[in-house]
Amino acid sequence: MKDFDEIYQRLEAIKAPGLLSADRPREGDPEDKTDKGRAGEAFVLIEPAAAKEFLIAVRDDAELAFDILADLTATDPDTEDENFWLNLHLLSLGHGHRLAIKAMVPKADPVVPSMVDAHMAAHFHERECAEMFGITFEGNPDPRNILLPDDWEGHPLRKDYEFPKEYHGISCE
Amino acid sequence: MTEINTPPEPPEAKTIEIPEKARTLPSGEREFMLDVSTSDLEVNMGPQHPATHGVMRILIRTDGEVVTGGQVHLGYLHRCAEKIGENVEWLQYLPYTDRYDYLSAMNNNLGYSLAVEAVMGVEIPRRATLLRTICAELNRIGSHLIAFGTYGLDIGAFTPFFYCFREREWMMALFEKICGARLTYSYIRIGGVFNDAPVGWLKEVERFCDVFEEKWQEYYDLLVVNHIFVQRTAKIGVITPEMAVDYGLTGPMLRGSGIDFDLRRDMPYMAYDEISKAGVYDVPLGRGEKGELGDCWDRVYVRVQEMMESIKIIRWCLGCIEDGPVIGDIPKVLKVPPGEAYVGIENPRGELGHYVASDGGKVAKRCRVRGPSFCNVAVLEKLLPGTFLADSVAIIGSTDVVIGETDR
Amino acid sequence: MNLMALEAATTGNAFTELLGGIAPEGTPTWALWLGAAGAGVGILVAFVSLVAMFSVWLERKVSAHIQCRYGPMYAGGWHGWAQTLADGVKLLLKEDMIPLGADKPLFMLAPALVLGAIFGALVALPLAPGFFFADVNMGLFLILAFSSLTTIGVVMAGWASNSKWSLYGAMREAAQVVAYEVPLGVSLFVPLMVAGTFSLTEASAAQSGWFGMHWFIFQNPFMLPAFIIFFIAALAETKRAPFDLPEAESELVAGFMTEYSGIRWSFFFMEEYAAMFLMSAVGAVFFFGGYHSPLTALFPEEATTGLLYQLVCAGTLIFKSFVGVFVMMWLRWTLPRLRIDQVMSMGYKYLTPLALVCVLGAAIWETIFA
Amino acid sequence: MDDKLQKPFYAALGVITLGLLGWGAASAGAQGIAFGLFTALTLGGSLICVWERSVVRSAFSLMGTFTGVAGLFLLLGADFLAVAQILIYVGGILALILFGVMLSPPDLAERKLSRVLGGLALMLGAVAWVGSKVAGTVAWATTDELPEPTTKVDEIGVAFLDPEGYVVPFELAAMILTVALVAAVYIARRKASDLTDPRAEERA
Repeated sequence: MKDFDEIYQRLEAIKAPGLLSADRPREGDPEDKTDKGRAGEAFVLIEPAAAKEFLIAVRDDAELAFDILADLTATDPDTEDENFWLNLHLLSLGHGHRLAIKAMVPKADPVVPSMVDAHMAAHFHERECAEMFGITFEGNPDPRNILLPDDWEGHPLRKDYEFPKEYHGISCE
Repeated sequence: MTEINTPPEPPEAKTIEIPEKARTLPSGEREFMLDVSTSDLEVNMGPQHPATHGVMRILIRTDGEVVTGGQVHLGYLHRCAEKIGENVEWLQYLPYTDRYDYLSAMNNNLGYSLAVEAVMGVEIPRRATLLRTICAELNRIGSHLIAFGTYGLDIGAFTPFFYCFREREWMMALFEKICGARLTYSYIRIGGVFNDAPVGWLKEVERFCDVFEEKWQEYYDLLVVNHIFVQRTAKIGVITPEMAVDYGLTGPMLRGSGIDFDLRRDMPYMAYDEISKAGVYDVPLGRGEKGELGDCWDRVYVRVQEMMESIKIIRWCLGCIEDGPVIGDIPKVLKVPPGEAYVGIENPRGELGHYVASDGGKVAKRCRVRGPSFCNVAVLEKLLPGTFLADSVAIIGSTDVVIGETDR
Repeated sequence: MNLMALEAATTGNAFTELLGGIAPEGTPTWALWLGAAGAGVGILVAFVSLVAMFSVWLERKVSAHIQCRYGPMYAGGWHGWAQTLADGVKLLLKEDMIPLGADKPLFMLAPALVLGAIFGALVALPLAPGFFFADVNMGLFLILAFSSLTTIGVVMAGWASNSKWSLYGAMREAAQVVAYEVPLGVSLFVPLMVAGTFSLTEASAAQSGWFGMHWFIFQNPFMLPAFIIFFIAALAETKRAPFDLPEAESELVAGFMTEYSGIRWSFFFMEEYAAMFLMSAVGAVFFFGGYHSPLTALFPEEATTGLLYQLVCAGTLIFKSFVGVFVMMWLRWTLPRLRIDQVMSMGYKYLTPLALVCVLGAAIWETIFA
Repeated sequence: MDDKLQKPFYAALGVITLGLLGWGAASAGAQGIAFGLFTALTLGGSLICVWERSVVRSAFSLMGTFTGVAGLFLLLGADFLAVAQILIYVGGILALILFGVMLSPPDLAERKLSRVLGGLALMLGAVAWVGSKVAGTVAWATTDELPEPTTKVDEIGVAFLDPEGYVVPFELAAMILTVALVAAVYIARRKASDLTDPRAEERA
């Protein structure tokens, strides 16, 4: 079991593709009222285009061995924000450690290569993510809607999503 | 004959793969009817079908009795839990967690509470932790009882189901005493638990453990080692360890494939670190005892054994629980500092992950739920081709899906 | 052409005698015969309905007690004895639904065919000496023939429903019955060899005596395996668990009955329970002494023509049959269901050869020792 | 085939049945009714079998034919044969036919009215021609009374296995059936060389 710093060092040592930086929780600046700091867990930031290669690299590295993709999702932080966050959560069965990964996907062109080649587990998550946020996962073997009906319009988990007035004649109000 | 007036199938049906080798059955039986040309039949198993445990729909392509392809269709119970999480206050979301895996609502409460606490960094009183553990493990037993009982129904054995419900009824009565609800508890709160256990409750839990250990043997003898049951489940739906890891399976599905991993022991949360170090419980694993490693029987076996392990954990907690406060210092209207956290806990069905992101307000920025059933059900499309129709039911049952959780 | 065969089948029938007693002088025999047949059919229907109703109630109680429940407790008072009656009334009043794409005539014909076939089979069952609907001298043959007719009804129901699940049920039924008809018939050759007759009346009469020592099951060592094979095959014939694949509810929803509702559905139900009773009765007649029991052995020779004796005999046979029915229920609520290939391999690979071995062994035994 | 013709066809069948029943009742009382019923079943079943465009319905109508023939056997005092007819033809062979028919894909366009009518005409012509020839040449032995029906099964059994009786045809029939069975299995199976083992690659 490794803590985040050790994992990050190792990531740098193996030159994990697309690795950008680490983001650790920190105290807020007492001087600056707008900066409240950040709580929670630490994560690494990666390049979304290299997500698949990153996953394969950390999966195949013996010291990291993140062999399970626990979660793949996205976050729409704000209406004004220019990016979606692509959140990945990895789990290592052998070492019992986790890694949270974040990638910034521009809202203007939300296209990410599919991670199915790295982890089959990504398949359903990608489908859900695609329908909920409108992020396209290129190379997903079955890119249909999974939870929503096939003819659903809009991407419900976007912050600017407008609730439909009716669906097939059924009033939603 | 007049054709039945149904709308044509959506074009997705063509994505079913029919691997040629599907004709060889996993049991090693020779393929049959190779030369008799039979036409494939596409059958909708679900959304209302006894074997799908809810409103899952599986589009199955069959050639006679042999399933040549299967495709899982989800979303019939989609209730926008994640969107609701972004629109209600932190504490108000708690009752929604009850409703995704409605068979183990305590564990869902726990997962969400732990995730929010991880962002907040709250200290949980010891008594609350132990009460949480007891409730979570009791709920695990209840959930596995349903999984096991309904699996018996899938295979055609009715009676174990009623035996399971007999014990589950008691378990629900226990929960009713502690929180007033039988199915959707909302008992475990952010910062602790909702209220203290009533007088004599812990004694009754102990009595439940005693009786359950006796009754457990009944299930084992009646179904798990029943010859027909073994014949129906062994060597069926084999998930190899590599496949299990690739598909991101967790929980009993993973352990059924022989991978020794339990979040409670390997990535401990709450008091599980202490419990594991004390060697209170073991992690049961599939060993391919009756057939191949990772078959349906192994998964059922793991679940059945886990019930007994949960009893051990409950007994340990009962032995060291002391009086004290049951909830930390939590304000009425919760404000969570900005930040984000992902917490995965060992639910009866696998890793229940909550990813919560806060911007410092009263409402979450993102409230993501990683339902274990959602990930586990993905493996079905791989397992179904090449099995018999009855096997497909056995396989679907052995994944122990809860549709509330796949669809959320 | 003549009606001798049919007349022979009905002479000695209690109804003919009864009608002959009350009918005015000069009534033609064929009218008597028709009247007797009508009365027989009426009583048969009543009998089957009663048996089915009692069996359904028994099944509910047996399953309930096996599963730590009470089962029906209220309708009618004592242990909910009228529950089936109430359900029957409910089923009668239910809307008669025929699916849109169903083959209407066949859909409506199938339940009638199934029920009619089982009535036909029950004709040959003697409840007591001189207490039968028709003394057919190849009774067993007739029973097997008519119970195989129910298969056609089930297949018809499955096909006419125009539902994929029903079709699966029908195909499974066809495959299963074809596979199990052979061991069922062949295993019955063993007692037939001892009895020397197809007639159930004669077979029953041959097993009289003290405390069941003359029962066929004790006649030679191949009787017991033959009975076990017979019982398993009878389970498969009557679609009972663990062979209830045609209606396997977890896989096929309800198999061939999926699209049926109301009274038509209840016909299938009645058929199932009547068939269980019939198969158990055949087993009782050919292995366990028919209507003879220690109780009937107590009657002195001269009393064996009285009504009391007949009633005791009938009670004995019905009791024995319900013991068989009870065992079938017990199995159903204990065992999981087999898979279709396991059912097939069991029928073809094990039961049929074993039944043939039993026949051969019994033949040799009978030649040497009898 | 045109669905409009269905109703007239079945109405005609009903009329024929009623006519047969009436004729039977008028000429021979209860026995006549029974004969008329079984004849109607036999003929009606076979006619429906030819007529119906749905193969499965055709197969089901065969049940009427088989049962009717069984009834005729019964009337002739051959009740063993009658029951055997039901057991073997209805219970066994028909079930197999249905099994096969239901497995095969429906081909509704296959049966055209013209073909059905042509077939009917051909069949009727052939029957009439053979019938006229037979009626003209064969001297039928007729009697008003049938002999006492022997329905003792053991007599039939003995006759089958008696060297003086029918043992040779009986055994020959058994042989032919076995040969047919083996042949059917042979035809249904592919040659061993055609059978590729799909798992061979995985093993290698």
